[in-house]
Amino acid sequence: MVNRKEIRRKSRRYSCLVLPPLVIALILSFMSEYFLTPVNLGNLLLQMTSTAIAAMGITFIMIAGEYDLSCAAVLAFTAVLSASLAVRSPFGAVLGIPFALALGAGIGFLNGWLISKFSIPSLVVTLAAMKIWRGVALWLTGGRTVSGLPEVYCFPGCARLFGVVPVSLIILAVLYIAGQLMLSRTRYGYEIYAVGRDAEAATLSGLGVKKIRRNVYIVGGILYAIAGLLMAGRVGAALPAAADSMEFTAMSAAIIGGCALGGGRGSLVGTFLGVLTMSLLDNGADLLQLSYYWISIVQGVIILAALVIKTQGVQKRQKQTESLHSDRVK
Amino acid sequence: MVNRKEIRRKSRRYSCLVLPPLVIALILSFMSEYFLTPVNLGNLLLQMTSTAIAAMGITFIMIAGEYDLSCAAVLAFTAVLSASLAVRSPFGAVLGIPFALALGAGIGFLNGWLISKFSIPSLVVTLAAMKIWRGVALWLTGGRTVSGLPEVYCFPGCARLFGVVPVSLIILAVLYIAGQLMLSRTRYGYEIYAVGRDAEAATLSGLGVKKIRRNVYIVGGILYAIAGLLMAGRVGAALPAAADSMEFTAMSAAIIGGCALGGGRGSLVGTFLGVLTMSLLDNGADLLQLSYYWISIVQGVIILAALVIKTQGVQKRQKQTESLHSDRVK
Amino acid sequence: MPAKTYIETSSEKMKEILRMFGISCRGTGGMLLDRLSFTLGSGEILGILGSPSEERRAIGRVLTGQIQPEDGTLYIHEQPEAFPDVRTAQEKRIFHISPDSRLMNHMDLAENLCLIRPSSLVPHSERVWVKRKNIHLLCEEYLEECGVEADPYAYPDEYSRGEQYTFLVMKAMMCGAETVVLDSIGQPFLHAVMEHRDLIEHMRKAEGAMILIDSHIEELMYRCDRIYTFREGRMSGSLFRDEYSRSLLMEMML
Amino acid sequence: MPAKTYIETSSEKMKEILRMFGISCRGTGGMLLDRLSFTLGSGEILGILGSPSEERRAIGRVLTGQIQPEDGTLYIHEQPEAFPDVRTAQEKRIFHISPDSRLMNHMDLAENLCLIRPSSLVPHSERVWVKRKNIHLLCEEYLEECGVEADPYAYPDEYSRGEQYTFLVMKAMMCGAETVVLDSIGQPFLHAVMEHRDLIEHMRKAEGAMILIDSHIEELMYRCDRIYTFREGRMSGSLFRDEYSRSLLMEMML
Amino acid sequence: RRQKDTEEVSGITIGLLVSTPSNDFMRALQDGAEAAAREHGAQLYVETAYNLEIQLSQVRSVLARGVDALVIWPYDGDAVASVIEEANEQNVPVFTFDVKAKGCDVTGQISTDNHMIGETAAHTMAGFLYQKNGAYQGKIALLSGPFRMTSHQDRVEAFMQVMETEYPEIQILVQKRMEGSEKVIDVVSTWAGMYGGQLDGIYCASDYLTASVLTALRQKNQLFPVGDPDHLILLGTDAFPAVVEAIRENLVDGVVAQNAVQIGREAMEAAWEYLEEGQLPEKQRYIPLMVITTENIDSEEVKEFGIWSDEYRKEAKDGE
Ligand SMILES: Nc1ncnc2c1ncn2[C@@H]1O[C@H](COP(=O)(O)OP(=O)(O)OP(=O)(O)O)[C@@H](O)[C@H]1O
Ligand SMILES: Nc1ncnc2c1ncn2[C@@H]1O[C@H](COP(=O)(O)OP(=O)(O)OP(=O)(O)O)[C@@H](O)[C@H]1O
Ligand SMILES: [Mg+2]
Ligand SMILES: [Mg+2]
Repeated sequence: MVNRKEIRRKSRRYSCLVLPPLVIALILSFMSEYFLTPVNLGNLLLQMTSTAIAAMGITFIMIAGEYDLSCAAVLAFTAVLSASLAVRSPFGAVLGIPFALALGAGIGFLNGWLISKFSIPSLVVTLAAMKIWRGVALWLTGGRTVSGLPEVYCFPGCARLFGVVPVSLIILAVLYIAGQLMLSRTRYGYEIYAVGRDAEAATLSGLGVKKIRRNVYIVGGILYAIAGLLMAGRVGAALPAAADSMEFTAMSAAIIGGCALGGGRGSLVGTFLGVLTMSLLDNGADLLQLSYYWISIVQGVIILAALVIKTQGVQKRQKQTESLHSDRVK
Repeated sequence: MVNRKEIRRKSRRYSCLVLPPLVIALILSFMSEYFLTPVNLGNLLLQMTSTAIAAMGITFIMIAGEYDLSCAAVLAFTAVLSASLAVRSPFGAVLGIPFALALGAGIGFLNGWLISKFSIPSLVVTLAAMKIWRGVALWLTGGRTVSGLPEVYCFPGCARLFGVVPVSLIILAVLYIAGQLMLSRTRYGYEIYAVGRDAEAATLSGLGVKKIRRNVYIVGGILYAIAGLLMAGRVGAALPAAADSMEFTAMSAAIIGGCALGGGRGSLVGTFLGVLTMSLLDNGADLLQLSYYWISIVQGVIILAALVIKTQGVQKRQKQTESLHSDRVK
Repeated sequence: MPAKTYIETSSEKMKEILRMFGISCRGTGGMLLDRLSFTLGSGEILGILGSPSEERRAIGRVLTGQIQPEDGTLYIHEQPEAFPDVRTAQEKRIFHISPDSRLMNHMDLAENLCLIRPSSLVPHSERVWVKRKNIHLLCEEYLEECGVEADPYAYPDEYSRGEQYTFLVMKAMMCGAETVVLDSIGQPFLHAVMEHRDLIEHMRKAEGAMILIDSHIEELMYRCDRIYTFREGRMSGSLFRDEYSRSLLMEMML
Repeated sequence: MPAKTYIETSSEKMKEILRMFGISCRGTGGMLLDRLSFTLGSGEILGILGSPSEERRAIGRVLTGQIQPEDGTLYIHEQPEAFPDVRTAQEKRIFHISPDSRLMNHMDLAENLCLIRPSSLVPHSERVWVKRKNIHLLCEEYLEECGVEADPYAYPDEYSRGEQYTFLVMKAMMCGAETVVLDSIGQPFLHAVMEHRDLIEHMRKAEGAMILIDSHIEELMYRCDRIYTFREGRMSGSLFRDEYSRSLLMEMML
Repeated sequence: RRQKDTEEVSGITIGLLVSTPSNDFMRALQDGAEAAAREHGAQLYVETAYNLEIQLSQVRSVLARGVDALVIWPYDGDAVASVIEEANEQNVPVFTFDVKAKGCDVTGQISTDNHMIGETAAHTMAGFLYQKNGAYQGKIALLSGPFRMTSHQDRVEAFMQVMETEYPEIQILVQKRMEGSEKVIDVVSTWAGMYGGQLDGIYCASDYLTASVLTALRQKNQLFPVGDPDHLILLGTDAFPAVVEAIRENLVDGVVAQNAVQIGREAMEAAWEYLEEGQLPEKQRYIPLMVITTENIDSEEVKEFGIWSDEYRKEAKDGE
C-alpha cells in the first residue's frame, strides 16, 4: 500500500538527478569512441573514489543543515600524519590506517563540539579549521610530500582483489550502500533529516539536536580520513597540499545531487550522481583534450542550472498553495 | 545629547577589534628591529591594498546578510580581461580601467540578480560564479600571465604621487573613508544594515530588500575590479590564477573585523583592522622567517577566538534577559 | 443565524478613501477571502471583528500586497488601483501594522521612524546624507505632537511591545499615512496604542482613517465608528456606532 | 476583586501525578511566573484559564525545561525532580504541545509518530533499523484505538491544523505520556482535538492527565474537571467542576 | 625558521627566495645554495613561498631589511619583474636561478639551458623510438608544468620544434600542462586506456611528473622493463631520486639530467663572485646537462657528472 504520490514525487526528483550525468555520458560516447571502453569506465570510477567519499561526508553534514569547508584540509592532514607514522616503522604501517580514522573522528568531533557549544555558525568554524589543519599539515612536513609508503598502508588505495577489482571501489560501494541504508532505513537517518529540515520542531519533539549535529561531523571526519587514505594509497604518497579546493568540488557535487543549503534534503544516491557528473566532466576533458578551464566553467553552469530548475519548481508549487497558512504551519 | 550607553557599547566593541592587530604589532616590534622601519610599514600597507579593497566588497555583502565566494575569481577575471584589452592598443590602455570597473559591476549585478530572482542561496550562486569566472579567466588566457602592461593601466597600482605617496594607498584610503561614511552616514548605509539585520521586518517596512541586496553585489563587483587593477598594476602583470583563495582571506578578515554571518553587523573600520591583522601576520612571517604554514594556523586560531569571545559575550547577555519575549519580539 | 448584510457605499459627511470590492483569495486551508467588500471613509475608525482563528489577517495582507487576490478590485479615492506590494502600498499611503511588524533593535527610535521607509517617503533632507541631529529633532517634535513619551535616542527594545506598536503607528503618520491598519495585534496592545488620544486626534485631523482588526468585541465597540463583522471570508454584517450592541455583534460574528 | 485562592494539595480519589510549587521566573517584560503552584491528579483534565496576552505559555515551557525557573520545585509522583529539558521531560512522561509544536512535513504520519521521539522512547524494534511496515501497522492500530481517522502513509500537511494537533496528542500517548499539556493552541484547535472522545477515554484509562491552557472560558468549562485561573504570573483561583459559573471564572480571571 | 648564523660571519647578507620544498628538486636547489653560503660564511635570509603574492611580499620585506644580494627562484617568470625592478632601483644585485625572469634586468641568471634540454630530450626520444620501431617514427605524449614555469615552457617549445623540423614522422598525440602531481595519475590512466598500444612514449618536462607517471603505470600493471615489447618509453627531466632508481631498475629509459644541487650552489657562487669582484664574466651562466640512460647510469662519466639525488640524499642523511 505504498503511496502512489510518493512514488511519483521520488521518480520526478531522481530523473532530475540522473539527467546531467546521463546527458554528459551520451555526449561523450558520441564524441569519443574510447569513452565506453571498460578500461576508461574503470578509470573513471577509480578517479572519483576519494572525491565521492569526501562528498559523502559533506552530504551527511549538509543534510543535518550545516556546512563544512574543512573537508579537504582534514583529508590532507590525516593522510599526511598517518603516512608519516606509517613510514617510520613496520609497526607504524599497521597502525597508520586506524590512526588516520581516529584522527578524522577526533577532528570532526572538535568541529561539532565548537559549533554546538558556542553556537558559532558552522561556516566560520570550519573555515578556521580549514586554515588550521592545512597549516598543521604543511608545517609538520615542511611542505614536503611523504613518500615511500609501506604496502600495508597503501593497500586500501591501490590493491586489487584477485588482481582485478580495485579494493578502493569495493570500499566506495560498501560505504555508499551502508550510508544510504543508514540514511533511509535507520532511525539515525530519520533523525538527521528531521534535524536538518526543522531543528526547532525536532528540539520540541525531544530529539537531541546538538548531539546529532555533532555526530554528523564525526562521521564526516572519518569519511575524510578514508578519502585521504585512498588518495594517498593511489598516488603512492601523501601530499600536505593534496585535494586543493576539494571542499568546493565535494560541495558542488552534493548540491548537484540535491542537497539543499538549508538542510534536510539530499541523498547519497544523489551525491553519487553529482560526483559522477563532475568526474565525467573531468574524464571528458581528458578524452577530448579540452583544457581544465572549460570544465570549471561547465561545472559552474551545471550547479546554477540545477538550482534554478529546482527553485523554479518549488516556486511554482508554492504559488499554487500560497496562503497565510504556509508561513504559520511551516 | 548623545547616548552614553551607546558610546560605552561602541568603545567595548572597538577595543575588541583593535586588540588583535595591536598585540601582534607589539610582539613584532619586540621581535624584529625592522618591523617599525618606515620602509617595512610602507610595504605592509602596500601589500594589503588589494586584499583590503576586496574585503571591503565582502563587508558590504556580509552586512546585507549575504555571502560571496566569487570575490577572488572576479578579481582575477576582470584584471585579466581588462589587461588583455590594455596590451592590445594604446586606445585599449586608456579604456582598460573603466572597462574593468564596468565588468566588475556587470558580474556583481548578475550575481545579485540570480540570487534575488530565483531565491537561490547566495553561497551556491557565488560558488558557481567562482568556478565560471575563474574558468573563463584561465580559458581566455590559456593559463598564461598577461604581461607588458602599459603604464596608464598600471598607474593606480604602481605610481607614486610626487614620487612618494603610492597612488594605491590613496585609493585605499579614499575608498575606505567613502565606504565608511556611506555605511554610517547615509540612508543607503542604514538600509543595508536593516536588510541584513532583519530582512522580513525591512520588507514589511517598505524597503526594497531585493534591490538593496542586488546593489551590494554591484558595489562588491566594482571593488573587486579595483582590487584586481591595483594588484595587476603592482605586479606589472595580470595572472588568471591570481588571488588564489583570497575569498577566504577576505572573509576571514571581515569576520575578525566583526562581520556576522547572519548579516547586519560589521563596519569598514573593523574590516580594515581585520585585514591589518592578516597582513601583520604575513609581514611577521617574513620578518621572523616563520614559515607561512604557521600563519595559516594562527589565522585560524584568531578567527575562532574572535568568534568564541563574541558569542560568549552574547550568550551572557542573553542569559540575563532570556524570556518568552525574546523569541517573539525578536 | 442569518447575517445582516447591509453594506452601504458611502455616508454623506465623509469622503471615501478606500474601497475593496469582491476580493477573493485562496490558501491551503481553503478560501481565505470570499468576495469580500468594504469601504473606508476619511477620518473614520473602522473595526473588523472576526472570531479567533478566522483568517482575518488576510484582509490586511491583501491590502498591502503581501498576498495577491485571485479576484476583485481595489479602489483608492474611487480610482481602481493595482494591488501593490508593501512599498507601493505605503507610497499610496496605506500602512499595515501586524504582529509581524517590528522596529529594528539596532537603531534608535529616531532612525527607525525617519529612515526605515520606502525611499520616496524618506524626508527630503535625509535622502542621501543622514543628519542625526535633524532626525532626532524631527522625531522629538512628532512625539510631542502625538503625546507619546519617548526618547528618540533610546532603542526600541527598551520599550514595551505596546509602546512599540504605538511607535509604528506614529511612524505611519509621519510618513503621511491615510489608512493605518492595526491588524490582530492583540487586545492589550491595541488598547495600549489606542490610549494615545492625541495620536488618534492627529490622525483624524489629517483626514486619515484607521482599520482595527480584532476579535475583542468591547475593544472595538468603544473605539470604532463603524464595525464590520467578518466570518468565513466575508463581511457578515456592518453596524454604525449607534446600532452597536454586544449581543448583536456576537450574533453576527459567530 | 479579591481572588479566591483555595489551593488544595490532593483530592481523595486520585493520585498526584505532578506538582509545581512556588515557581518563579522572569522575562524581559518583568515577572512571567510569580510563585506559581498547582497540582495535577491522575485521570484528570485540568484547565488553566488566562486572559489573552498573559504569559500563560511560560507554564508549559517551565514544565518542559524550555525556560529555567529562578525558584521553586517540581514534584513528579511526589518526588522532587530537577527541571528537565524537553527530552528528559518526555522521558519523565510529560509532553508539551504548543503552537510551536509541529510534525515534520517530509515524513509520513507513521514515521512522524513512531520515530521522531527521544531515542529511549522509540519502539524497541525500531531502535536501529526502521521497518516501515511495522510502524505503519503500529500507527494504524493506534489510530483505530483512539478513534482518529487518518492514513498512516499520508503526510501531515494533508490534514488540517486541528488534526495535526490531534496527531501530536496521539503521539504523546503512544510514547506513554502521563501528562499532556495542550498549551494555548487556540480555541478552535483545542475544540478539534478534544472532540476525539476515544482519544480522551484512552488517556483516562491509562491514568494519564491533561492540562489545557487557554483563554476561552466555555471551552474549558465544558471539558475540564478542575480549572485554575491564571493572572499576573500566579494562580488566582481554583474551581471544581460543580463550582463553575461563567461569571465567577470571568471574575477570577480578570 | 632557517636563519643560518654561521660560525664565521663575513658581514654579507644574501636573501634566498625559493618555492616551498614540495619536491626533491626544490629542496636540492635550496640545499645547494645554502651549502655554498655556509662555506662562504654569508648570512642568509631564506624565504619559501607557495604562491606568487607571497613571494612578492617576501622580496619586498627582505629588501626592507637590507641585503647585499638577492638569489631568487622566481615563482612566476612573467610576474616577478616588478620586484626585481625594485631591487635594481635599490642597487641590490639579483640572481635568478633555474627559472628565468622575463621583462626585467637581472645581474645573473643561473640555470641549465632549458632550450638545450628540450632539444636534447627530442633527440634522445627520437633515438629511443628508433630503437623500438626501427625508424624515427612513433606516437608520443608530452607532459609539462604550468605556464608560469618558464623553464618548462622553453623545454616544451624546443622539444616541439625539433620534433617538427627533424623528425616529421614522430607524432605528438597529446600534450598536457599540469599544476600538481595528483592529477597526473588520472590523466595517464586515461591515456593508457585511450591510446592503448598506439602510444610509444611519454616525455615529461620534469621528473615530479615522471614519478607520477610511474605510479600510474604501476597501478595499471602496465609497467614493463625496457626492452619488453609492451614497454612504454619514458623520458624524464631533472633526475629525481625516484626516477634514477627506476632507471637502475630498468623501468625508465632515460632522463635529461641537470644537477639541482649544483644550480643552487652556482647561483650562490655567482652572487658571491659578483660581490667580491664587482662583476660577472657573463650574465647568463649555464650548468651542464647530461643524458642518463639505463646503459650509462653506472658509468664513470655519469659519476663524474654527479647524480644530485644521490648527493642530496647523502647530505640529508648526514643532516639527520
Ligand atoms: N493557520 C494557522 N496555523 C497555525 N497556527 C494557527 C493558525 N491560525 C491560528 N493559529 C494559532 O492558533 C492560535 C489562535 O488562533 P488565531 O491567532 O487565529 O486567533 P486570533 O485571531 O489571534 O484570536 P485572538 O484575538 O483571540 O488571539 C494562535 O496562537 C495561533 O498560533
Ligand atoms: N510578548 C509578545 N511579543 C510579541 N507579540 C506578542 C507577545 N504576546 C502576545 N503577542 C501577540 O499578541 C497577540 C495576542 O496575544 P496572545 O497570543 O498572548 O494572546 P493569546 O494568549 O493567544 O489569547 P487568545 O487565546 O485570545 O489568542 C498574538 O497575535 C501575539 O502575536
Ligand atoms: Mg491571539
Ligand atoms: Mg490567539
